[in-house]
Amino acid sequence: EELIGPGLGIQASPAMLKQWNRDVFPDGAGLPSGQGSAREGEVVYRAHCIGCHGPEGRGGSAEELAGAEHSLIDDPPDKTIGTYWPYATTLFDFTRRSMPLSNPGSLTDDQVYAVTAYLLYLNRIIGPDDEMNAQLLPAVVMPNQDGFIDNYRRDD
Amino acid sequence: EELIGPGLGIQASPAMLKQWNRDVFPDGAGLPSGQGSAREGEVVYRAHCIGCHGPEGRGGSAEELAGAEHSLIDDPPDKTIGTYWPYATTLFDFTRRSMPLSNPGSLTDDQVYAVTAYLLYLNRIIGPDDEMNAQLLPAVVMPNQDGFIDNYRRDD
Amino acid sequence: QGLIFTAATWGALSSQTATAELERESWTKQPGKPFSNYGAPSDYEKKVIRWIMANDDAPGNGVSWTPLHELEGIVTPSGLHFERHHNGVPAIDPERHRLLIHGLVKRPLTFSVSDLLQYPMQSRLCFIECGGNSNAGWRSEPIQTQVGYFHGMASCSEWTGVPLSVVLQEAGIKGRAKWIIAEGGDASMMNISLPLDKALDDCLLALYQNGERLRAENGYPLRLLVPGWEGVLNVKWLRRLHLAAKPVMARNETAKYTELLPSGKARQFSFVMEPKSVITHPSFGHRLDRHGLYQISGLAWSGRGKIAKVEVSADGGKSWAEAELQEPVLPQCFTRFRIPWRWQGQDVVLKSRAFDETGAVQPERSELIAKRGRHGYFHYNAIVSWAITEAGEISHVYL
Amino acid sequence: QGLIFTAATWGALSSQTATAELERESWTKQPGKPFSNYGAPSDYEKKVIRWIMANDDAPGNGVSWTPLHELEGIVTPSGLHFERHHNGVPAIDPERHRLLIHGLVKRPLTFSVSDLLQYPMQSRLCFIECGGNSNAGWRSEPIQTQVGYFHGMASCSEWTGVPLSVVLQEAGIKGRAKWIIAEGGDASMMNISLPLDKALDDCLLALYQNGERLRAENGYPLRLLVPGWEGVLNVKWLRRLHLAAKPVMARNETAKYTELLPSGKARQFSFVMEPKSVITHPSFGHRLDRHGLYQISGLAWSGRGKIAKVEVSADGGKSWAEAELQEPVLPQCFTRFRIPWRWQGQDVVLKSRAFDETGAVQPERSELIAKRGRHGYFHYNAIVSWAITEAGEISHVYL
Ligand code: HEC
Ligand code: HEC
Ligand SMILES: [Ca+2]
Ligand SMILES: [Ca+2]
Ligand SMILES: [Ca+2]
Ligand SMILES: [Ca+2]
Ligand SMILES: [Ca+2]
Ligand SMILES: [Ca+2]
Ligand SMILES: [Co+2]
Ligand SMILES: [Co+2]
Repeated sequence: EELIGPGLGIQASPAMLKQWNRDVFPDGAGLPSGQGSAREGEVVYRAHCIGCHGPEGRGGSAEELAGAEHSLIDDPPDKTIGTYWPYATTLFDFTRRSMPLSNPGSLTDDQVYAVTAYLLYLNRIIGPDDEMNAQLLPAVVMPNQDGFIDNYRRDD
Repeated sequence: EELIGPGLGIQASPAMLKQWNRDVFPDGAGLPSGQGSAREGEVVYRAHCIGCHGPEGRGGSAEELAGAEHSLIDDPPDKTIGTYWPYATTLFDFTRRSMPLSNPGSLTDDQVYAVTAYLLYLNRIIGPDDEMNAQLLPAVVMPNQDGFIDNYRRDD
Repeated sequence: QGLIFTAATWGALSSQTATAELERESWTKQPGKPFSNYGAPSDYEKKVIRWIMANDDAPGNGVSWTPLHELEGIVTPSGLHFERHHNGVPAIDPERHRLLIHGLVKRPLTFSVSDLLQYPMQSRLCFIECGGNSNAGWRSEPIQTQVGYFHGMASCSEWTGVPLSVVLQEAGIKGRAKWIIAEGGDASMMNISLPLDKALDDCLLALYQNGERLRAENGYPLRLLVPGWEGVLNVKWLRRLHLAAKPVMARNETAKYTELLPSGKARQFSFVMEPKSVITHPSFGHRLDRHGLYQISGLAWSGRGKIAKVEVSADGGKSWAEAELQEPVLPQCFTRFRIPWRWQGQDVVLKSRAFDETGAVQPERSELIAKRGRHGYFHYNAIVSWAITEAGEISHVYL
Repeated sequence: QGLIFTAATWGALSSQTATAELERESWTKQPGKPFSNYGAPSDYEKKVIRWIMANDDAPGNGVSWTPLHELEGIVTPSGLHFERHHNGVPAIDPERHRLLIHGLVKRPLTFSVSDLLQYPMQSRLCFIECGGNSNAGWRSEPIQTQVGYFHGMASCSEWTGVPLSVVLQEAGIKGRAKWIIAEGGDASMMNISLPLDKALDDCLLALYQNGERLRAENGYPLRLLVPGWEGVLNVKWLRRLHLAAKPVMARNETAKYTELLPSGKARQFSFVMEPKSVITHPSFGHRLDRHGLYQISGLAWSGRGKIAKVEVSADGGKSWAEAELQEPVLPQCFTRFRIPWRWQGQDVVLKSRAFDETGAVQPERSELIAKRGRHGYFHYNAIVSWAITEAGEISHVYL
């Protein structure tokens, strides 16, 4: 097959691929080694998150992270991690890449596992002593795991 | 005939028309009353024009206004008021609306007649004592009066 | 009254100067400003801005709207293109920026910006609309604000870039690949999953916007253009394309940009921006101060293709007339519609509805709500109604 | 070499951080800049400017060029639209500005800008080209400068305004009227004569440029748009339209914007901008630093209508291939053409030639000179040739 472009791409080194790829999939692909517990996560949360997201994930200037008082079929519905998010891996993926918003990329992977565990705990999905790592996180079953309809190329 | 627009135009007063219309046509339409001689024009020129156009219309930073050394069929040709401009009225029209560039609109009509006469004199079209006014200016026959081919909607 | 005042002014001027030289306005009596290397709008148009709504604790998190109510035609000046940033506008050094293509490819490759500038390019006029645009329409009371601050998370530019298919061919797509996870190089490093077939169909690695290189707030030096699909997919500051068998299930394709239905289930991967139209003139914030002829003017667009027809109603939807569409009508592009209208001072409700070439029609608000409920938040595309009182005042109404 | 350096950098980075967290570029580690009410180009694109050539004694007299060599697509960002001012850019208060229509009309009328904004409008993408554009082509030695500083007194925008025919109808044209003398409201108060039939055909009173109100340097608050005709007719800061039986024979339609022929006679009222094209990539100032595939890209336009075809030659005109025209192809509008080209390091001469829908063809320079001589100064539209050496250096040549 002849190239339709000039072929200027440079082969990426395995080291670069490892450094650059931070995508974490529902099956756990992309999760790094490391671990952290919800109790450890509370420390991380108080140090790095509480200023924007408020105590226990509520009442801050930024998004609510826990504490839904209504279900998804109430009016108004209450969309939080606990009621709405389908995969726990998303929490790790997003927190590691984007949070804390004031200093993104500043947490270690252990800290990200820990604060992820803490947010799952706040949303009553795991217990206060539970820990998260590359094996346990993808095994978490989120309450709204089946809550989504794939709409791609459907017509409604 | 029904208007295709909302009809918001305001009738212009005769006074406004008189003030706003400064177009001067080859037949003299649009020329104001007033007059000025080439000698008077030299005074105007030295006071208001020489800084940019140079002594006797040459050697300044702005366009040459006289002193062609070549004809239009020489290589290079020499396009000046004397060799190229088809109508003397254009000189009045342009000078009154646009010159002196640093202070446009600052000359009286008499001064514009005078400096027009002076430029015609510098281009050897009238004599040093000749005067210009609304009757005399359109009667000036410029050397290149017949030098133009109307190209509108012709195909070359 | 303004008009009578005008005539009076000229009358006064004329008597003052009847015998003097021709009167000139001040700006004709002295040389104007010199040339500029790069221009800016007139000082008299300083009110024409994108209005900013950001988080006080995170000033780079929020949106700014295109003031559609101040604009005409279809092109959005780049300086007024809407912004949606998750964590501000990065100042990326183009010489240090790289695009990485990896995952289910035969050859993981990196490209510098100067490499990509040597690739074959295409241009197209195309809108980008945030999936959350017009979401004030879900509120139970009609929002009273100018069109731009209601529907202005949509803008239209001429984008030029390299077809994504060209660099994907170079990397060599493996058979199992079905999705591409795109990642931005800002402080949010936002990622999102795009179906591979769309990527191969018409997506561009955009390098130019309205003729010049991208603006920083629109992704300089490189953004993904995903024609007609929700804005969040048009990843700015693009640094990585990860070919995968499945979507990554990123925060912005699960927690956000999904539409909760009354059933409690949510529509996910709702990509296409459905047909929409809005009358921009006259609209909220304008006032009709005379009876007579007006030109109704507005914008229509559809992520599915070309706008086929726009109808306008001046009686709240009882009867409709077809508006003229400004040529050229292009797919996934703003389309300006216009129709003459005579106002004799009566109470009226103006509406517009868009039809696209696939047969999709902009719904009435009641139809949209019947289908999607009141809590979808994204993808609001219902017909907009402007009520005009006898006094010429215009408000947004639900009908 | 840049590329080898790049790979080395990533190698180095990777060994440094093999066991640490994921490395991030500096701009991903801190919030970016906040939103802006009106954007500007990236700080890394400060070299993309209109280059100014003005008179030292009269800084508002001169031109500034659109940097066509830096742009892609067909839209010129308004901040880079070429400028030709006779006496600077006036700062006109739009509330005080008036348009007067008078002369051979039944009702002399004045219009305020806010009046005109209530009139029916149309939009069109349209180039404006100065009659003096590309005049360096008349020089006996080929000028060595970037495309924009040679052909960049041409720019293309979406213009929106009121058809001139609408306000002329309101004033009522008298039978003897054949010309309109248009006058600008700057310190030069430039006037020029326009045939009435063109005015009624497709001219606009332009109020908007690329979506927003006109830029000051492009005539704010009102300019005449005369599609496809030489730039000087597109009077900026338009204040007066004088209907007359004959042209006024203004300085800019006699002393200037007329083309002296070898006979000593001059073409006058040479309005239409004839077909032109130029390859913008690659062109003077670029350097080919590799062999292989390139995309030749350029612009073509014609004041007569649509571009029908652009041909490109890579052998100095011996053979020609048809380039692809970027859709949409619009009348009196920039048209982007592109064609793939493989360079194996040989000496070549690239050329492009435009054909328009009326059958007009861009001439070779020798043909243009045979017809018009060397001293026409205006309306230079000959084929442009770029010679490329084995070292990849590009120069402008006459062939
Ligand atoms: C300076 C303010 C700030 C800090 C500190 C901060 N966040 Fe956030 N966070 C935000 C904002 C603003 C958003 C919304 C982001 C967006 O719109 O993309 C957000 C979004 C989130 C979300 C997604 C919520 C949703 O429903 O989509 C999560 C999860 C989150 N933050 C976790 C954290 C964690 C964990 C920390 C600390 C390690 C943290 N944040 C620190 C401001 C902050
Ligand atoms: C501050 C500089 C300056 C001054 C003072 C000035 N001019 Fe000029 N003049 C120019 C410039 C620059 C041009 C070219 C204008 C243009 O490009 O539109 C010009 C053009 C002209 C032309 C047209 C020349 C041509 O061949 O098209 C005439 C005639 C003229 N000036 C006459 C005058 C007269 C008469 C005065 C004094 C009453 C005057 N100028 C004062 C700078 C000046
Ligand atoms: Ca809640
Ligand atoms: Ca670690
Ligand atoms: Ca000379
Ligand atoms: Ca007088
Ligand atoms: Ca979606
Ligand atoms: Ca001409
Ligand atoms: Co959606
Ligand atoms: Co001409």
